[in-house]
Amino acid sequence: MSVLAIEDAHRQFASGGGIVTALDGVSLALDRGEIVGLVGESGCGKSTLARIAAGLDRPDDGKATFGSRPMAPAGRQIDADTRRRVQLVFQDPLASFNPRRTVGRSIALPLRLNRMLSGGQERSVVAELMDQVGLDPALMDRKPHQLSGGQLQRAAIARALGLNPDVLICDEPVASLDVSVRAQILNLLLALCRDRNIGILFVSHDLGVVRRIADRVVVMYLGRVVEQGSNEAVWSAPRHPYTRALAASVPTGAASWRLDQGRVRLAGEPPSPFDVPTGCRFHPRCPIAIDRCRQDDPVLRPISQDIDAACHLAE
Amino acid sequence: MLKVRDLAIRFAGRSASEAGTLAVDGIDLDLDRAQVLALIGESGSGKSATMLALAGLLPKSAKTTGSVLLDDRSILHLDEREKSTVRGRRIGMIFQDPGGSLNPVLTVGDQIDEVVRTHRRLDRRAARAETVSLLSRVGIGDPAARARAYPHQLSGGLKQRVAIAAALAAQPTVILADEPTTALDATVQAQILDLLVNLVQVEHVALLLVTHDLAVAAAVADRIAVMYAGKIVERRGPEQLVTDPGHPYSRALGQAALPFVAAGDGRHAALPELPGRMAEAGGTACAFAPRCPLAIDRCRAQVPPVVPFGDGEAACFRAGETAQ
Amino acid sequence: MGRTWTLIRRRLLQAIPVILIVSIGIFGLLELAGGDAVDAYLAVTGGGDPAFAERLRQQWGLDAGLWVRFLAYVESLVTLDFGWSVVMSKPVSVAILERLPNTALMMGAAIAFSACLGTLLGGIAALRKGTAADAGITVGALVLNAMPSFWIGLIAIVVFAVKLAWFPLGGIASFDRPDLAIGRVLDVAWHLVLPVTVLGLAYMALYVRLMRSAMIETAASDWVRAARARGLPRLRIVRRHMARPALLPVVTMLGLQAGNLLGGSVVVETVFAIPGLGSLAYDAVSQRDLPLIAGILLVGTLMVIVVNLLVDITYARLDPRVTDDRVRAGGA
Amino acid sequence: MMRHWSIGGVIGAAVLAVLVLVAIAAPWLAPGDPLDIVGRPLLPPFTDPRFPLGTDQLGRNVFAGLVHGTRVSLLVGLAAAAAAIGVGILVGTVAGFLGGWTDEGLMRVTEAFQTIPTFLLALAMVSALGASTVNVVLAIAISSWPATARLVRAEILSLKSRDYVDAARLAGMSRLGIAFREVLPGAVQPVLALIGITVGVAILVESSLAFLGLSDPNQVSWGGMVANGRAVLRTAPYLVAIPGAAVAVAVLSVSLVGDAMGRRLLVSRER
Repeated sequence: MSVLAIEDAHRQFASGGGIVTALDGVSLALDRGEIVGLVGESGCGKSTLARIAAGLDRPDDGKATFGSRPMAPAGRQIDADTRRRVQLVFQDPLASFNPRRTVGRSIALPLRLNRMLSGGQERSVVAELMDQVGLDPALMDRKPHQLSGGQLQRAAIARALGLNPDVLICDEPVASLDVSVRAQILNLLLALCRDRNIGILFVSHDLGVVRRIADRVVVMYLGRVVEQGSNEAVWSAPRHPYTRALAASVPTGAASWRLDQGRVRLAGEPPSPFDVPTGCRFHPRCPIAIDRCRQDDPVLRPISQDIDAACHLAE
Repeated sequence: MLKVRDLAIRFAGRSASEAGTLAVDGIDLDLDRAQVLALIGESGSGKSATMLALAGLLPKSAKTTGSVLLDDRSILHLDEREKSTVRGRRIGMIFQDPGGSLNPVLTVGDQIDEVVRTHRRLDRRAARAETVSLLSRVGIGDPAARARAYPHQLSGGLKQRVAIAAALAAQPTVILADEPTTALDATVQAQILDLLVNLVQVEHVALLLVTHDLAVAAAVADRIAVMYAGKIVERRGPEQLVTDPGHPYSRALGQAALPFVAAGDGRHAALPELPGRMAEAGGTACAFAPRCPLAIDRCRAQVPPVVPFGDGEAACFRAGETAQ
Repeated sequence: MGRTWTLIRRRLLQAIPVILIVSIGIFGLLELAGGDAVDAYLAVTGGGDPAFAERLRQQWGLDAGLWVRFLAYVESLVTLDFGWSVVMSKPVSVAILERLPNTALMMGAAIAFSACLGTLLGGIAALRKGTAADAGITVGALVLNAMPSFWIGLIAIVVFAVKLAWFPLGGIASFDRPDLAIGRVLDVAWHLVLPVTVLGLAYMALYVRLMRSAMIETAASDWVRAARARGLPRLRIVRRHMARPALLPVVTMLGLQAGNLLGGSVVVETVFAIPGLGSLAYDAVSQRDLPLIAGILLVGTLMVIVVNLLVDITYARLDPRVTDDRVRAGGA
Repeated sequence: MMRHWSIGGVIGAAVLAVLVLVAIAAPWLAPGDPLDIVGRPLLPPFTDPRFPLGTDQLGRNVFAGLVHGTRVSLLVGLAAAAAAIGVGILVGTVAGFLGGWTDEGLMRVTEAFQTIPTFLLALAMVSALGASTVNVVLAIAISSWPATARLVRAEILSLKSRDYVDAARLAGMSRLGIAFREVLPGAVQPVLALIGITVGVAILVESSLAFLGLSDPNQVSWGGMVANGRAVLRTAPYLVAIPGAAVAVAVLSVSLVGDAMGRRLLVSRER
């Protein structure tokens, strides 16, 4: 039984006179102590799914549950206990801090709002949290713009940790950081998962990072999950042609990637989520599409013990 | 063909009394026809300043010394009029943000037309015909119709193709590309890299690729120069740089770049880290020493000279050694 | 062309609630002011006893409830019957129509003058940012913006009409009008030089500042850097890549300023004795001719709506992004 | 702190301070009613030390009029701007936070007020309700609130979708807390940059109304003095020039200060 579960979530947005289908029946489960990588190209709906998982948005249709309770019952505010247990780390750490507040006060804010501080201990608790994420407590009184991106991302993690969450949603947490800082933040997340048994939903377009840290992988394309399974299985033998193309598009060190004649290159780009193709939504770009793909919308089905894929031809 | 010698760039300080910051600290680069040279480094390494200097796009307040020769002609200290005969005409440039480099209120065809007409004295119709053929050369389907589109009507990948077409419009011999695929999705990045490689192989342009991504560089470059704190610390062929890096910074970058392989050492195992932050350029010691696992007293006392290493060279006293 | 028609239709539909709100406001104002058509009528005809007034009210339906009167008011608006102007001794609609062309002419000329000169100066200031020219233009714009237009007008009259006698003291045309049509046009133009300049100067400052900041922004844009990297001539970069996109906020401002320009014409027309809508409004106000005031307010609103429609069409031509029904989805 | 004040801002602030002092000290600087006839008519400036700026065609002291006019101009300007900005912030906040039909309705009303020629509206209001100072303030305020309302609404809409607002939600902050602690302080900040313009326009509109004879007849005002001097424009242009210049100086100082505030705001936002 997963601690965080999203079932058959649908979500649409009105945008510039059209309707964007961000999620079109997506399910996702996350356990404590595991890292689930959520990958896909821009516009595939992964950020919307992350926001729903964090309780910042709710699906138009379908449900999100945390433990045994619905996360965001229709028309009601999310309850404080669930709210505390699911936290989010944003892509741009600078944007996630109120520019008018010191970093220390931002870290203390969730604690004060949840009455987890008793009088006078704010600074010591904040200092301890900062210390836990490898941040010098002396930076407590700085304003966000005075810290580097890596330092701020540590502060953001400290802020989330203060509430002692069960689950951490990370929306591209290292995308805005330099490569050498990236590993530091990833190691911090890995340690949280390992030592505190926190479940992490790791949303990223960087397949290299996901492949290195995730236990399971969920691949999205245009508002649907097209493939999911154990990290190793998905990347070593992808079953969906989109996943195959995705894996092949990652530049792999030397090995003369450009001379690799056998790799799958996708033509074109993901179609606009304003008008989703009929049948399999991947068929216009699919190198192996057959007639059936143009009419029948494939459902996500188990292909092997540790892989599900939504493709008529997967086996 | 493009020859850079001892190029240094200093940005002016906020006031006259401030010394300003040294961005590039004496670098050499060589680039030939039909060759891809990748310049890699993190933000603050000076790679972008180098590129802007080559394109003549540095702000006036930036001071440059050294020499940049394009076909044996110096292009570093030209006036605006002379610059415009080099920019576009001899050197084409591609930027990171494909949307940003196109004017939102003009059709993409108009924006390529004007480059063609400026440099090649074609009339309006001939220019448009050339534009359409350029668009088709960069792999845009239905180029005549796309030429009438505005940038906002195109996807990120198409916009980058248009920007490449605009850079090629005046038939330059050198293309400078500044993180051309960083803003793009994985599958589109692969397409654009294919296109760039194809241009080099088929049309024999020289490509200088600036990127932070070692994997991208290794995938397309013939030679890779690694920049750190304003200096080139290693210069190698891609295979050797990845498999047998000479400079400890290159090694760290290679590990941080996370080649697309599974974590071999077990579930949730820690990744190799590079502690600390980049030092300022222009010191009297090895700038990497404070972060270097191999650093010895000598590294902290003097700037290591460039020594031959493998199929290239490295600026390190302990090149090729690994930490235990 | 289909896009333009869609735009016009959409804008006209949006104008309906605006006109409705304005009419309600005017009705409320008239109610607050007290005194109705009967009072006005009696004031002109020279009194009458209260019983007579009461009878008239019944006859004209003015004793009915608020709602009935409001509906009657709306009905009269729809039929463009704004009532009788006591001051002009003619129907309000006729009085307004007579004066409209002069004001429209003056406003059009002032808009063109202020926008053209303003964008030009603002553009120069942006290109010469930080120099003496920039400081001069910026400070000049601030000073011009601070001077009340009636004052500029009066001083212009003293200097250019009285002392130098280059231009007439006021009016829209000479008493002895030239015979030839071209002569008459020139005569009107000669009369309009000072008022148009004065009216335009008051609003020019806005365009200077707007154009300056917009162009400083476009000058720093990535596409200008890319255009330089493509080796385009400087003049071309300035015109097509800096100035043209920078015009967008200026065009928006033109629409926002249309109403203010009409307000400014009250003062300028009064100073230069031009028989236009503004001076009509002044006469109406100083003699409390409420139906006339209400009519002018409504016609003024319609004028602003028309100007805004023209501005929207221009904007859509300058910026291809607006009329596209579909906007590309960002990274969802 | 002074580092970010430009020369213009300092000059503007100094002039504004002088004007405020003059307005406060008017009864001592020029005792008595400035509308009283006190000397020979049409005395040019700098000829009689008792009337440093001369007298008008009725023999009223121009200096006294100028000094007392400062009170009306500043008072009306500040009061009208304060009212306009207050209403604007209120409407913008309500529209921005509540959204939906409330937003739609309020925005239509705002649009109506931006479409109707506001000076004509002010004229109509003063004419219909009577030319008292309060009505003048009301008329100016009612015609200049939409700019603030739109700005505040736009800021709120943009701030509402910021990551740090989401972070506050994740921290467990209530809707009201988010509105008042996270969004509103940032949304009201840019209004500071509008204050200068709003006050300046209010002073200009007041002087125009007064010039057209639509101000309290028992109070001296700069616009009214210009209107008065217009009759003798050819013979005594100083009666027009002096009070008109006073309006220009007041508006200029206010807009310089406003500009400086706006620029400081920009600096603090960029950091």
